[in-house]
Amino acid sequence: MTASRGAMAALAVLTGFVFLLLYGPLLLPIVSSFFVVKQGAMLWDQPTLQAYGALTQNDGILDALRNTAMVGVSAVVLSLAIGTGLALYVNGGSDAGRQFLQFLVFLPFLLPPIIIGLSLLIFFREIDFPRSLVTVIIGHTVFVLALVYRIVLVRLQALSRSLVEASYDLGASGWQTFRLVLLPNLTGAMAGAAVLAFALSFDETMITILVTGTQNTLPIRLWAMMRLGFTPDINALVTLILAFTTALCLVAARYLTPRELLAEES
Amino acid sequence: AQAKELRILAWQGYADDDWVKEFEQKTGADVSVVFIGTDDEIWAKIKGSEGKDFDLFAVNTAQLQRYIDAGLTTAYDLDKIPNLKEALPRFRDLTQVGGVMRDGKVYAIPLCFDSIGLIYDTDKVKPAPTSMEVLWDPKYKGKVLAYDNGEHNFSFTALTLGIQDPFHLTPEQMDQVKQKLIALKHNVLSFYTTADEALQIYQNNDVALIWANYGQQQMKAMQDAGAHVAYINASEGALAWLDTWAMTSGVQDKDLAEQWVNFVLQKKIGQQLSERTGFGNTVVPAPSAGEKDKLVWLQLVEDPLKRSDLWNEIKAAP
Amino acid sequence: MTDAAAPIAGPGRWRDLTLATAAYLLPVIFVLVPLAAFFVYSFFSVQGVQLVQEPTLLNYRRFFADEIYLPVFLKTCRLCLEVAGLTILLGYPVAYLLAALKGRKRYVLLLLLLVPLLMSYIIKIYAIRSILGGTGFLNRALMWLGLIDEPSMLFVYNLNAVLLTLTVLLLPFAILPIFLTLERIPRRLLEASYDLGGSGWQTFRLVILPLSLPGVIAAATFVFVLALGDFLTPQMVGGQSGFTFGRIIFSQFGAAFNWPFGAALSAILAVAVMVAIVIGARFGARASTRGRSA
Amino acid sequence: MTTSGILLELQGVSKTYGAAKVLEEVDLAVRDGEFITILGPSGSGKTTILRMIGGFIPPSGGRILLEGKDIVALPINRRPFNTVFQDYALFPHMTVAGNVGYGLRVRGEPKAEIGRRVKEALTLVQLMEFADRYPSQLSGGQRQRVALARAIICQPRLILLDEPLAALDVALRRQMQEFLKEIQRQIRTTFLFVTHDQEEAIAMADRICVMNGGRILQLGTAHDVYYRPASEFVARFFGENNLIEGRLEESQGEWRWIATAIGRLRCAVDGQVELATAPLGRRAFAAFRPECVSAGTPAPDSNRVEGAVTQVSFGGASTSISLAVGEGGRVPLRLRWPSRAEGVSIQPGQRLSAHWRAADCRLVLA
Amino acid sequence: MTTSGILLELQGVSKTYGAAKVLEEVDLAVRDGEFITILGPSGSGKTTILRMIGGFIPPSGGRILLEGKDIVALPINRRPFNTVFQDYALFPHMTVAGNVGYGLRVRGEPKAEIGRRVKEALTLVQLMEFADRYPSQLSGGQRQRVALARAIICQPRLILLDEPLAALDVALRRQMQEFLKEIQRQIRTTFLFVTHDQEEAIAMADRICVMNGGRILQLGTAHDVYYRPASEFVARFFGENNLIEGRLEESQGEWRWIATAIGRLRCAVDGQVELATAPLGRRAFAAFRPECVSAGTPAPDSNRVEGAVTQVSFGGASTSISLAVGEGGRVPLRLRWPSRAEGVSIQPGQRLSAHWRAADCRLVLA
Ligand SMILES: Nc1ncnc2c1ncn2[C@@H]1O[C@H](COP(=O)(O)OP(=O)(O)OP(=O)(O)O)[C@@H](O)[C@H]1O
Ligand SMILES: Nc1ncnc2c1ncn2[C@@H]1O[C@H](COP(=O)(O)OP(=O)(O)OP(=O)(O)O)[C@@H](O)[C@H]1O
Ligand SMILES: [Mg+2]
Ligand SMILES: [Mg+2]
Repeated sequence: MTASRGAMAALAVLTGFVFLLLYGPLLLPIVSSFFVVKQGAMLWDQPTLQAYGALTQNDGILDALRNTAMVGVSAVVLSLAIGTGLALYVNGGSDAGRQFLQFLVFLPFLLPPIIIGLSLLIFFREIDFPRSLVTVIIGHTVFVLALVYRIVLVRLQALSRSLVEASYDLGASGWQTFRLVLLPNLTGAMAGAAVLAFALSFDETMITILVTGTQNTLPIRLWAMMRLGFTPDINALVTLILAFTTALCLVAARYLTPRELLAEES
Repeated sequence: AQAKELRILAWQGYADDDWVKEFEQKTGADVSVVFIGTDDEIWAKIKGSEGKDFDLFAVNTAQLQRYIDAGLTTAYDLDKIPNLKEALPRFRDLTQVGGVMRDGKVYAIPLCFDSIGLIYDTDKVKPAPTSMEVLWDPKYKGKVLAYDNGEHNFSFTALTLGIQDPFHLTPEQMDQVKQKLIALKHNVLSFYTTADEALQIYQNNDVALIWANYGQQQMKAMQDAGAHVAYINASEGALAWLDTWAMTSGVQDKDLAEQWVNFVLQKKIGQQLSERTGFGNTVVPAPSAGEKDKLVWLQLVEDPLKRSDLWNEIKAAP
Repeated sequence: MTDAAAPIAGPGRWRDLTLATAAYLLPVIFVLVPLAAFFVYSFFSVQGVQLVQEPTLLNYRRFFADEIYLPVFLKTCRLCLEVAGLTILLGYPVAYLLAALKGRKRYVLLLLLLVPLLMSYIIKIYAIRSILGGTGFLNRALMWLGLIDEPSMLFVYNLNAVLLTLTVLLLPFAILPIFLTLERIPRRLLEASYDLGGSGWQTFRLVILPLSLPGVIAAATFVFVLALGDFLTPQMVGGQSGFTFGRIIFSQFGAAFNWPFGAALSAILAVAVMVAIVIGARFGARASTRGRSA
Repeated sequence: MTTSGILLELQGVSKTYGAAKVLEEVDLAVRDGEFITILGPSGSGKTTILRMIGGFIPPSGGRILLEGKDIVALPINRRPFNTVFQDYALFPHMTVAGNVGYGLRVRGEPKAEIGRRVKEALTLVQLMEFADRYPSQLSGGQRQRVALARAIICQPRLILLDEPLAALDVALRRQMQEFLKEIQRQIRTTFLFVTHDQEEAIAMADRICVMNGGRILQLGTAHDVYYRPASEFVARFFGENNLIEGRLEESQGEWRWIATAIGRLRCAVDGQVELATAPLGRRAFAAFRPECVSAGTPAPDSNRVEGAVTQVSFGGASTSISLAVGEGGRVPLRLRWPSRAEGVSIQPGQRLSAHWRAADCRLVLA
Repeated sequence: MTTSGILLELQGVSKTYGAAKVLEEVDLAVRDGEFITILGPSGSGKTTILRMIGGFIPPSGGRILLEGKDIVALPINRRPFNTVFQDYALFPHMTVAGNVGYGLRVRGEPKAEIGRRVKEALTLVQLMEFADRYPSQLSGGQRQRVALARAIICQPRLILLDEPLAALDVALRRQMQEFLKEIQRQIRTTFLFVTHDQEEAIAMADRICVMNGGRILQLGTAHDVYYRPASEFVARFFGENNLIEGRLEESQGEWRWIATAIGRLRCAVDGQVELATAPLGRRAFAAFRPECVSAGTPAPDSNRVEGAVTQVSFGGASTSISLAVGEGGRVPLRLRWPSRAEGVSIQPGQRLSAHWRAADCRLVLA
């Protein structure tokens, strides 16, 4: 991609605006987490870490957070594995079967979550599969699969077919070709898909409520809290989550950048 | 032997951590609570699992009937709930509480409630109103906030019109109410959907009266934000919701479930519940509703869809 | 199977079969079976809380006959399309800038754009609502700038607010897929375009845009579908206009207790959206498959 | 090696894209250890043949036999072939060394062994110092050499090369040619080598395969193809040639006389049965190479013409001279003489008496 | 056209990647309407020069002047140049016609005009029937021709061609060469043409530019570069050559004698000042082309050696003969004679007396 300096400046301004859009809403809870809030107003002269203290005591929320993270990570790992596999398979042809498969993958994504939640719940009930975090993970995987699948597929289609041919030609097995040739070229897309998928799982309420056993996840708790209002420690929680994920992402960026890309610039 | 397990599906505030811990210590049971956000989810979850995923769930009296109809509940053995005898008079005799019994059996134990009253600005509305009729007062034209919900609006308007059973309207009554609502519409500034929204509109506009779908809690929030407001339950009767504990048909340890219900009917817990949520509880008197206030417990209405359609027509009316 | 596809599927007929089985296994078990079972409901009806298990097309007929469903459906689709359009309008330039950046910078920036997703979205809606509100930050800022004299209610409790909020919430879902395709466009093609005298804009319109179409379509699909499935935002910031098809469906499973009708509505939704997606995917794939071996 | 000595055989192999048949039924037998170059105009199907043998595209018809066994269904990675792709197909995310070592790596060779052999291969293609570069940092010719090194390092039974030296300068190309021939001798690899460079084809090939329009027109040694072209196309395509059309007029043993616009020309049939049995009166060409035409004292049995020099152009080692002969100078002839530093002593406009020996003049049927 | 007649000038242009300097300070002046071919080994910087002129990569130093104005900062799309990329860079989502017409389209030419000229261009590159294909459906040579057609259709001031004919067969290449020369004549476009094919370079170029290691070693007419190589590298690189090393021993007017391992050789300095003033005793080469060496009766003033034939190899129009001369046959000579159908009448092992005229033997300083 290239752009003239003027265009770059315009783009930068726009990007700045988008950053504002995305980060603006985050500021409020972050800032409020450090101050006493009384009568709906923030008391600027009363900075405090009370909220953080309260958070450490809130076992229910911390439990929910742990569950959420576990579900999210599992769902991301599963959907990456399955989604990539499916993308590879579907990319191998264009027959009706593959079209149908594609349709199946997309269905849970586009149906209202309550439908997915209910049908899975009924399904699990019928086959007598106990509801637990496992069923939640399955539900989330089914839900975010389409996203991972589609992102990986788009990237796959952009990859030159001749690379795969060259790999086979040199005697590589299908798996070796995947691991050594395709995967390195897919990592960017997969990492991106993983973040999006995790985000979806992280916020997913309806399916979760329906297929969970006796465990809560964070969105369930927040969803339920809406009735009575959020406690200040929630602000502390989201602030911490944000700080943590930002740090994680910056570290990830170090490893995500393809080496050939860096080499090219030197 | 394996630890006993109790699975609860509840609203926020109905099974706080400290109560759960105390109960667990007392009984040695393992309690897990899943929190819920809407009535619809409760139904989907309980119906979808045919009652198998939980032992106890919180449900309001209007919703309860369908669970009983669908055979998703189990009747209580009142002997196992001695604390019920200590409940407020209004809730002591369950035959007097609409809808918790069926065929002589008790299917739900009331837990907490709140009225749907009227918030008024003490500076602007004088003297203090007593009836919902004030919403139609031309004096307050453009200063009224109403709630955007067909079902409840029909019910409270019916009450205001003096109709005995606001939940089962005849077609004629329905039409009568509809006309009255159209009149109301011309008096309101806006319909709101959340308490927060009402507060925001209140802060930014000249608002005198708010039909308080969110009850006392809503008023408290407004007072916290510095508003000069007060709350009444109308003399013709105030709609009120009443949440109860119901036992699922799939209850695994009935004894334990009844122990929990009995446990939360303690005075101490009732007190805490009211303090923390602002709702009225069924064991200790709370400011939510005076003993004398006439509360009309919400019931399943004759045809929710019909009301919703009519409500749309009202909003579209000139 | 096309010729070009053969080598990837490659090794042997038996492997093909195993592969196919593996590919279909999970989706069939965890998607097809539960959903198919569920959609059987759509041909039933209810009386009270009892399911009447007699096949009927009544539910489908009702969708078209009753005058509220189709308009709400169309209105919702339009809203979601607008959201998709808006996110792409905003997301594309950002993705473009990222792709134009060099080395590590672009990935750092990209991830920073994705991070806000990990802030619970309920909390975000709350925050957005207070920003957009009558005395919210936006209004205050606009007033301070002297752009408006009194708080504007243009941004809250109406469709604008829904549009804006959904856009903010879903933007990252648009940026990423677009970025991923932009990143892959060989630089050499842009050079060729400039070399032939193409201006920046022409190069964008004739080369970059067509080649990034698969990403744009993926982005549009994601945003559209996610907006469609989101019933909370319209309710919380939409005011009187927040009644969307998602909520109609949702309500069938609660108050109305009409699972069969809910199932039918969902089926209609699924088919409609799927058709849109397939058309979109075709459209996008054309551009990309051509590029494959060139 | 099979007893027949045939490593690979194509039987009636064809390829169709949609309505377009880009390869007619093609038969080709490649002997074990043989070096075959494929020559043909752009779009004649050279790459297509190679890609079908490699397994990248399935043939639309026919059989491909490896040592007698049909391999049409054999997956690419189980064929003991390696390919140098026309567009290189280097892995962009791997360094030069990574690319070259890939084949060994997937075979599970030990790291040290891979390192050693990669080094060896890179030295041979003169890219040792580029081992850690990525393909995007290389020049065109360097990329091509990486592709070459990557394919040969595996020492396959058969190696398919699609214009593998096209991006190299003459000097380097010659070195690579020698190096490929060396490999062929050492490990008896069989080569199928597509090239546009005729000298290269001649220098390297045991047999040359000339293609056109999806057909194999001739398969034979370089000398055969050069001097005994099987058809007018081959005669024109392979090397420069003068083809003078006429009618077969007289036959005498190994000799034929053709009546042409520039006179009766005496041609050799050189033992080719098809030519020897061609009936008098048939349309045919007298074909003779520009380098065979000289001025000065003619040998006996020579064909002789006179004409005007129209162009003299320096071409490095040789200088080309165009001559207009026949009535009104309508028939162009081309001559090619070794260049001299002071230039060839001939000027455009000058009249020239040119002659060529009948032994250098071949009969080619029209 | 400027009064100086110089269209483009490179002044001290250099390029550095990281630590690697791939182009030393280069000076080059291209006259308006001139055809320059650039020749050099793989990796010598040919593509780099072209890409800097085209504006695709910024020079690390120096100035690039178009009619005297520095264009280093001028954006690509405002330079009146067009490029044929070494790797084609066709737009994959456009048909052949779409690709070719792109330049006209972005200029806003009317549709009909575009159609007409695309048709014309496609006819010239013989791809008319492929107009509606996508690049992925073409053979390598066909793609290259599309790239060519795409660049020339705009009739730019200067056209940069990076091995534009490398993927074409000889016959087609010759046609394209003629067609490019025709364009040059008709619209006086200036050409910068990278090629590996020396004959091509010679046939097309007004001047040839020989590069090595990021430097321009010689810039001159084909004849000059061939017969008056400025350095040993050029002498070896450009065309086949015999270089015999020795020491300058005697000087007499235009003639020099070099003492070498195969005897005293007489060489011409041919008016080159640098050579003429070289002091006696200096190391130098006697350079003579294989095609200048003959057997039989020597002309007067010829250099003469005797040796054993080691190899005779048929190379199409000519046959190469390797001769081992000097003490112990340690010095190899190459001869190149026109081929004959019955083969050259010489066998390996045979002794041969070879000679070449002193006028054909150049002095090249070591
Ligand atoms: N991005 C880059 N980073 C580092 N080195 C580079 C880069 N691009 C080219 N080079 C090096 O610059 C040198 C000159 O490259 P260039 O492409 O100009 O060669 P060339 O003369 O065109 O060769 P060829 O005939 O092989 O195409 C080569 O050694 C190459 O490896
Ligand atoms: N995918 C395709 N669809 C349609 N036609 C194709 C396709 N691939 C190749 N062709 C056509 O098949 C013919 C043969 O192509 P092939 O690549 O074998 O030619 P080639 O002999 O290798 O030519 P070149 O020397 O130009 O590389 C060409 O006319 C080409 O246009
Ligand atoms: Mg080819
Ligand atoms: Mg190059």
